[in-house]
Amino acid sequence: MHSVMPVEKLAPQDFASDQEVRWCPGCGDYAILKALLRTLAEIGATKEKTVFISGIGCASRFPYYISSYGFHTIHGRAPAIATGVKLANPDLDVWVVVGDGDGLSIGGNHMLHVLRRNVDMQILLFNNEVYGLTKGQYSPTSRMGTRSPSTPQGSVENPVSAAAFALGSGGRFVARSVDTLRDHLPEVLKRAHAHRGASFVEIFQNCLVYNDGVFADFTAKEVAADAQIHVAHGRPLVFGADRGRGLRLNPGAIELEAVTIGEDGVREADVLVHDETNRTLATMLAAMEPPHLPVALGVLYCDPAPSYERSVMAQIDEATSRLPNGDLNALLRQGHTWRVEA
Amino acid sequence: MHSVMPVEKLAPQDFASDQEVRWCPGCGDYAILKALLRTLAEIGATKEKTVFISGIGCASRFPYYISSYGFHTIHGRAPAIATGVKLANPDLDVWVVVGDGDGLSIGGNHMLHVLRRNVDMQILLFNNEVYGLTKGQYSPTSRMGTRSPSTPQGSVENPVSAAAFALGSGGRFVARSVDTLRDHLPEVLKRAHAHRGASFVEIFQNCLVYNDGVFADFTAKEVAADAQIHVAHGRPLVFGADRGRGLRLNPGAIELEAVTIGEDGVREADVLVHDETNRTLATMLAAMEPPHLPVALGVLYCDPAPSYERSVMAQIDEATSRLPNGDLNALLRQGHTWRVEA
Amino acid sequence: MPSLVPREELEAVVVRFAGDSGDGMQLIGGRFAQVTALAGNDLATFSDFPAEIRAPAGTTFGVSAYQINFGSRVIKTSGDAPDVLVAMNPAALRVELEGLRDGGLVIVDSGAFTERSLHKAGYESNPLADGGLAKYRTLEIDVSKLTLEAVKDSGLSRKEALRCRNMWTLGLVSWMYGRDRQPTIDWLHEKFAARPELAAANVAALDAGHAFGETAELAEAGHAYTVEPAHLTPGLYRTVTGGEALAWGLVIGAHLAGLKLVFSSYPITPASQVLHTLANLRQYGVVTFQAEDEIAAICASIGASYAGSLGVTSTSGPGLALKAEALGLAVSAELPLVVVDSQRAGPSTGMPTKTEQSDLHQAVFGRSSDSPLVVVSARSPSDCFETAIEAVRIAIKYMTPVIVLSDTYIANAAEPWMIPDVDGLPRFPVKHRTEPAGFHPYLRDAATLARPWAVPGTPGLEHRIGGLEKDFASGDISYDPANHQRMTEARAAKIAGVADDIPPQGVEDGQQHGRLAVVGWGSTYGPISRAVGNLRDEGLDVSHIHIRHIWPLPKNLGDLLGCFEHVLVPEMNTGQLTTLLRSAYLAPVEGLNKVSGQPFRIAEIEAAIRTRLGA
Amino acid sequence: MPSLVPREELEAVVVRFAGDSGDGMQLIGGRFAQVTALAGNDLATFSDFPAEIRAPAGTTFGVSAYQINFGSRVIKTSGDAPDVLVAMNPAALRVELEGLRDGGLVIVDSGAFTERSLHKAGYESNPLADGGLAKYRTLEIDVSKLTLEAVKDSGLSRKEALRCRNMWTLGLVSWMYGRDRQPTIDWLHEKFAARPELAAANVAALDAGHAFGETAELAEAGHAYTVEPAHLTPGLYRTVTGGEALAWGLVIGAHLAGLKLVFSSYPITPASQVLHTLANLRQYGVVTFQAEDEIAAICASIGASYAGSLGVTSTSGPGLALKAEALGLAVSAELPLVVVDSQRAGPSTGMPTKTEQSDLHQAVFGRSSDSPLVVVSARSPSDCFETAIEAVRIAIKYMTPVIVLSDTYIANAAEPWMIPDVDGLPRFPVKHRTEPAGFHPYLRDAATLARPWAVPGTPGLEHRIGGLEKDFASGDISYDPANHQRMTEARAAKIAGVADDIPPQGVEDGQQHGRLAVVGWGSTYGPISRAVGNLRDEGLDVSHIHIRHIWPLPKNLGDLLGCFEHVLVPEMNTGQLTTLLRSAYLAPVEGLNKVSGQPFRIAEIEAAIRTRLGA
Ligand SMILES: Cc1ncc(C[n+]2csc(CCOP(=O)(O)OP(=O)(O)O)c2C)c(N)n1
Ligand SMILES: Cc1ncc(C[n+]2csc(CCOP(=O)(O)OP(=O)(O)O)c2C)c(N)n1
Ligand code: SF4
Ligand code: SF4
Ligand SMILES: [Mg+2]
Ligand SMILES: [Mg+2]
Repeated sequence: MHSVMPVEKLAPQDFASDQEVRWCPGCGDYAILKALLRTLAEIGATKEKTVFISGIGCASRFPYYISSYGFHTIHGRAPAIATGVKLANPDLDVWVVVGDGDGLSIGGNHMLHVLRRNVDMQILLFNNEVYGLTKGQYSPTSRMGTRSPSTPQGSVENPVSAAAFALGSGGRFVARSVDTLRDHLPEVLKRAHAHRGASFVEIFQNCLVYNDGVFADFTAKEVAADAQIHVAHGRPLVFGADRGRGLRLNPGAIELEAVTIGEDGVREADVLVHDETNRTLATMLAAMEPPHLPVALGVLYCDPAPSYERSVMAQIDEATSRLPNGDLNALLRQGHTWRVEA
Repeated sequence: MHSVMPVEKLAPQDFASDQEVRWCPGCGDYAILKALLRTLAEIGATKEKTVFISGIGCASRFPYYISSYGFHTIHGRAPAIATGVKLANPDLDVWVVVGDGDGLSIGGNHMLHVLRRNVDMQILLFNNEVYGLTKGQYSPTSRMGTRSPSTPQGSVENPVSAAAFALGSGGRFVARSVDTLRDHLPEVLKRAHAHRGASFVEIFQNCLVYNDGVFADFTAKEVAADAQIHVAHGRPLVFGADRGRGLRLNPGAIELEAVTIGEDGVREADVLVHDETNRTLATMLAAMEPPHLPVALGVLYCDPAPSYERSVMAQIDEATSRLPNGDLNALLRQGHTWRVEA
Repeated sequence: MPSLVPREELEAVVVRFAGDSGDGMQLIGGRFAQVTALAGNDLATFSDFPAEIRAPAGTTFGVSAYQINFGSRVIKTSGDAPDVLVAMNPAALRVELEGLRDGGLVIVDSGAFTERSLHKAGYESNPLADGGLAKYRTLEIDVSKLTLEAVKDSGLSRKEALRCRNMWTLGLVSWMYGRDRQPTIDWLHEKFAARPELAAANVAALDAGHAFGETAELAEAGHAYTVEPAHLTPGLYRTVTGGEALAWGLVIGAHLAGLKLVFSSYPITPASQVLHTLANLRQYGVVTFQAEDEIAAICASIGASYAGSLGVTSTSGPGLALKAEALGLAVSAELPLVVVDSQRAGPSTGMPTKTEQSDLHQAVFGRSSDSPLVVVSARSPSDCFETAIEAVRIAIKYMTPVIVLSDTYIANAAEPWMIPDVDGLPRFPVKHRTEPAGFHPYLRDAATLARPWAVPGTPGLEHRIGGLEKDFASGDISYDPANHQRMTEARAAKIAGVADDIPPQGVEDGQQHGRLAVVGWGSTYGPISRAVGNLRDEGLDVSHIHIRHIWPLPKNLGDLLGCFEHVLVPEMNTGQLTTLLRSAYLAPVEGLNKVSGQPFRIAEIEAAIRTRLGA
Repeated sequence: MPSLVPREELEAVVVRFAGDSGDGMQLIGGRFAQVTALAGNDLATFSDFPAEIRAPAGTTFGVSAYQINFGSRVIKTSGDAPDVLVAMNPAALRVELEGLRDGGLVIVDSGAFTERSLHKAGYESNPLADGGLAKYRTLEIDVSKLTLEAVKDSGLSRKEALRCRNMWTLGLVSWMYGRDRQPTIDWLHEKFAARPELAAANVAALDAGHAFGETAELAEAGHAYTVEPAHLTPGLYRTVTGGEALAWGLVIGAHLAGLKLVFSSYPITPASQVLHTLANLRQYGVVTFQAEDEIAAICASIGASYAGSLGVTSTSGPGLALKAEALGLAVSAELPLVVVDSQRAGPSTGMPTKTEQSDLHQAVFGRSSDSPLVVVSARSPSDCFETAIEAVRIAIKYMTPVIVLSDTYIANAAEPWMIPDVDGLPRFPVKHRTEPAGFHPYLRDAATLARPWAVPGTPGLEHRIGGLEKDFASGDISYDPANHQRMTEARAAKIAGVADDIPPQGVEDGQQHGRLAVVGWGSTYGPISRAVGNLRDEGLDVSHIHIRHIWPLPKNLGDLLGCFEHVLVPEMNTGQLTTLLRSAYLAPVEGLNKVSGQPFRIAEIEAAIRTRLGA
């Protein structure tokens, strides 16, 4: 009966806006932008239904470069603003882009609550372990000892782990990738998009002006194979140049250990299989750090639950169905009334 | 050479202030106050070095009732204010008292950061799963379905788990107790006090006006033995009326399960031994919920690290030792100067 | 069933019910107001309760009071000094007696005046015995005992039975003013439908109190009164509190605009009532969101407006402070937004349950940089309804945040309200932009200077906005100096232009010129209006001007004030509207400032007027 | 080594260096300022850089500029229109040319004017060829090529070698004004100690630029100048930026009070410099804390003051908005606190790197309820030092928060500063309360109305404070109406009383009365002062009054303004001090408002004065 217009699928470049990109030449943000344009094309996004919301920071310039709806808001508040957008119109496809300062320093509380409420949106946290836009101060993800304009003797703070925080906050989708992982990143973004609820994606992003090479210990070509593990649900947790290494649970110590398959009697079957619905496993994966353990990338955790805005709408639908013609005159006349006669 | 004056040890009542206590009769806060007075006496606290800092809420009235220094501040900000106190004077013994709304709703961000920074203080979170002072709205710890003035159809939010959040935030001491556990609570408080760094203690507290009995599923006398497990470092994780039940790790599923010793071939040795330095175990313990698993009480996690304010002071000591007589005239004359002659 | 006792006729009476927080004073006060309204009187009520949820019984800081002023004439305030004080225990007497007018009537439950309770209230000797009540008329009744007797067959425990004391008292007071008991009886049956024994006991207590009046020769003692119905405009009425009226005004405002209402808030006294009322209206499609804090609440509202709904947030002073940065974003993004501020006594936490009007400066000036927006204020509980609708209208027409100032007094006070016909209210349907041709997100409407509201989801209007300065024409980011000047002026001109769209300032009462204008805003309306009315009746040359639109001010206001020799501005703050008027008109405006957490008394304003007029 | 070329003598010159963000303009500007200072000139500088960290090369929005005004007379601003513009690429020329005075000199690196770079800058044709520079004198030099030649033996890559273009240019400009190269050479050797090849290359470029001047007959072309030393007060000098001077003032202020400085902040442009400067001063016992946000930063400062240190926080407008609620707590708790606000252009994110004075209203009025505090302002980079000390003095003497208003211009501008002798500055040592007898936490000092500062750790003074209203005498929580009135009045009176403790308002320049007073505050000092000076030299009856104490205002200010026929208030906002003065004195004060993100030009103020005086 209906004739469905075949919608023309857009190409990555169709999602690029006409605005001049204003990041430092060589910034990792460019690669992420590229991955995102590709992702939008591949998921068949429509421009008018796509909304990018950001806070303030280099990362938060992102919305200007996408030819969808975009709102560059204020520092730290993007998740809260995005929540309002979803409550107004749950059909919009909302992406939130924040930096590590924006999302975890000033904005940490909104991050906690948007995650536990499970509002349906993709939250991309560009972690460069530094405040880029304000010229290089250390951030809450900066490692202890980081020297910066505000910590000339080195930071003495224990950094927050973005993924561990997201899991501790009740997040139901937690993933990680790296700006330069050209194929991995779009795949992770697609998974995040497919997840209904709040999807949290930490993207390690190189700030070449203020923190160049801070992730080199696991992103540099020479070490990547041994220092990264790309996890996938239902697949063994193996890594290494020839995928000859794996993760094993030490049940006595309740901790993960890296083993070499074939050495010390370790068999392939001893290697853990990734279960992305296991929060404990995800928490252990999130905590892994070089040099002893590889950095876990991919979807660490995904265990869907009803999203907040859908539950709210369901309550409203239920309530309005009980009162189909919501008569506002009746509302005002509820309870005791009396008439004063002329 | 010095003659040390024997300091008279104070009794619990010596720490009670002269202010009339203004909680609802029967509120769980009274029991916590009592436990705290006892704790202060037992740790040999001195009034003048003890500082209580709170936010706003019923719980936050606490400082008025202790005859030490006290600061009843603003909603959610107690951890930040306490951080300033410790930076000014690290020798003060700082206690922070907050409610679940104060500490995890408006104040969640400061909680995250004080925990990861590991500022030396005891943070007591009175969790009554409700906003008491503002008359009964649901809080971020309220369970899904909670009906309250702001959620007449029942809340649709996934609550935050205070302990899981504290662990995800990098907290290095995480413990739990219950208002009415007359001996357990002071013991936990003493451990928290002994810990150098940020100690996070969640205290389940009954609000009999707005949320009476919300913890009855594990605090009611009839169920307590089976619904609570009191954990202690190095001791097996057993519980139940006759301590006949225990927790076992299911290594395949990487999850804890409750077993009955002697049944199904379960031996005592199969029961896990609590290791309070293992964050993964603590995270699993924090996640346990009735009816399938008991609620874990006691010190779930304790793994000390240098505290923030001590590290800052160490940097200052180091720096000042390099410049013993900090001559401020020299500071102003650093770098290029020139003289204009008369 | 009119009783036949002789009754003194009164034009208006002020009764104050006071007791422990747990004594149910707010409840019987509310019930009494209801039957009084049904009897056709005009009325105004005021709840005065402690910050403590349930303070220990018998303490002075646990006293909860409910005051009602009702009469056969138009009632404008909940009354200055009560004529009648009902004191359920010594603490209530101790706290409240001071307020009673000389010669007023004190009704006490003598059964509650035990040694222990006297001590708790801080009495050294029993005021019922030591002549402490000499200045007043007294009715000492052992309400406790009489209540226990009345409900002795109910099977309630002594403690439960004593809880019916309030109903006994309500019965007595109902008798005194010739009020019908039936609506209260019906209400009790409904309320305690699940526990009929409680319903029965409460009804028995109510009846017993009423019968006590009939039988105890109180009429002879001069305690029986009648208050004739007031001459109210004919129509259907109800009582409303400010909190309710505001909530409903927002719902109706959104309806008139054709928008979905998305209301985000964080609980705070005295604003929470608006959240609670709206949370119960999901059947009308109202979305409410209890956010993690005030910042998230306003941000979610901004997000909702950005996405095409009517975003509203509500709070009190400390919460408004937290919203200041995000308000700046709303100003810069030029999105519609309504922000309700129910003011309370400060600074800081202050006295959270007490009233004040001290956020005017914060509302007008409390943001970084030049961030003009619109501020309106409500003068009474029922006026909250209209004010809310006006705020919605302006917000969407001018694409601007609008702050609505209410206060603790208005939020909690109740008064009769003639219910409007929603279908008869003027609509102002929103037109979201849909036409791509010529679209630029900041291209302003020539008349209103409002930018178009282009909502995500609209094909062809994809665009980016934010808090950075924007080019006047293209809306792109711009750091151009001349453009910033132009945009700053345009933002200011847009808000200033709202003055062309509001009614010229009128005079509530009195001449358009003369010796003294008393200029008020917000909840001082009642006392000013009564004070000016009283003194005009005496022939004094004084007028009452009451301002709804705080910013921008009405265009004719400067000229109007210029027509008076003196201008006096009573405010419950240290002089905030005064600052505004002085600066705007260079008029020698003088403040009358009260910052005690209590509303003005009529007499205070009268005295100030007399002083100014040398009368 | 004075060269022998004939040099034209100038009283003052304005030079503007402009190039790509990566071209090192701020660096050579700073170096040139240094040698100019050493040469004995007075000077003022201004950095104008983009919000982008490192915008793509060659774009107009990536242009970074550094302006210096220097002379043999007293210099008050960084200059209106530059006399000389150095443009390192087409984008710089395009953005900056407009500002150059007619007939001014443009120095361009013609080697950078490639087709590609012209296109990037948005030029359709080459302005060097198409007559676009006709209004100006030009010096087109292929600096790129000459630099590459000069450093060809250094072993640097072409890219690295081209980075020395700025030193070549500095060499040339140094020659033009007869500046000594040696300090720069020394500095280069020090800076590049670890990479001597870079030092050598830069020195070679510097020398080459200088030699070019000597040899290219530029002197004959009229490009050699001399600017005699200014008559500065004898003493030891340095250059300071406002950010540095503020930081040092806080350190010295804490020292004079005998307090530990605990500084908490969250980074924000343009305030971060204060944090950075102080973070480097741990050797002086300074504690700095980078908090998780502005709210935590002020709260930590409040905690530090509560615990007996000097708590200070620093931010810009949007951050001050976030601090509003906690400021209310500091007002209520009556704790000393210094809050620095380096204002920037708004509303909201606005233009973060541009200057504005638009937080005055926010500072004075931007909190819930009646929350009076003290506001002071700094007029110039070096004045930040004294202003900071004054803020510390008032904060601890009156137990009150003090807001210090600076702005982007002041924060980044540099000027010579005669370094004071710290030992000669008056001390104001704090006495924390230690005596338990008669102690009540809110019992006020009769003179200052300040409450005692009783610090945790002091035996016998244990007490509880908070944001709830407190009893005037005992300090316990109080909801008593009369007490709230009294406390509100006491808080206001305390702040008002600060007016007795500050110098009466003086007149900077001109008579104490007359036809026109130009009243300024903050960074408008420079342009107003020069404009008034110029016109007074012409004989106009105009005076300059500059206000440091914004709140409370100096006691004599109203009378002083009353002595002038007209009062004109130039402000970089829409009229905020104007509002305050009109309201305080009912004086017909008129605003001159500029909101473009750029400081006033002297000429703009001169023009406004002339108009008022009909001159
Ligand atoms: C309320 C407020 N405080 C501070 C700032 C200043 N500020 C802008 S971005 C930023 C942090 C940037 O770091 P991050 O979020 O990690 O983003 P990045 O620039 O590294 O991508 C800060 C502190 C601001 N804009 N607003
Ligand atoms: C800025 C601000 N927002 C809101 C409030 C109102 N308020 C006071 S206490 C409270 C929450 C109380 O809940 P919780 O922290 O759980 O403490 P409880 O009363 O349950 O002990 C709220 C919302 C406030 N005082 N200040
Ligand atoms: S400062 Fe760092 S994060 Fe920001 S744009 Fe430049 S390289 Fe990227
Ligand atoms: S409201 Fe609840 S938490 Fe608050 S004092 Fe009463 S019982 Fe305790
Ligand atoms: Mg970052
Ligand atoms: Mg609570």
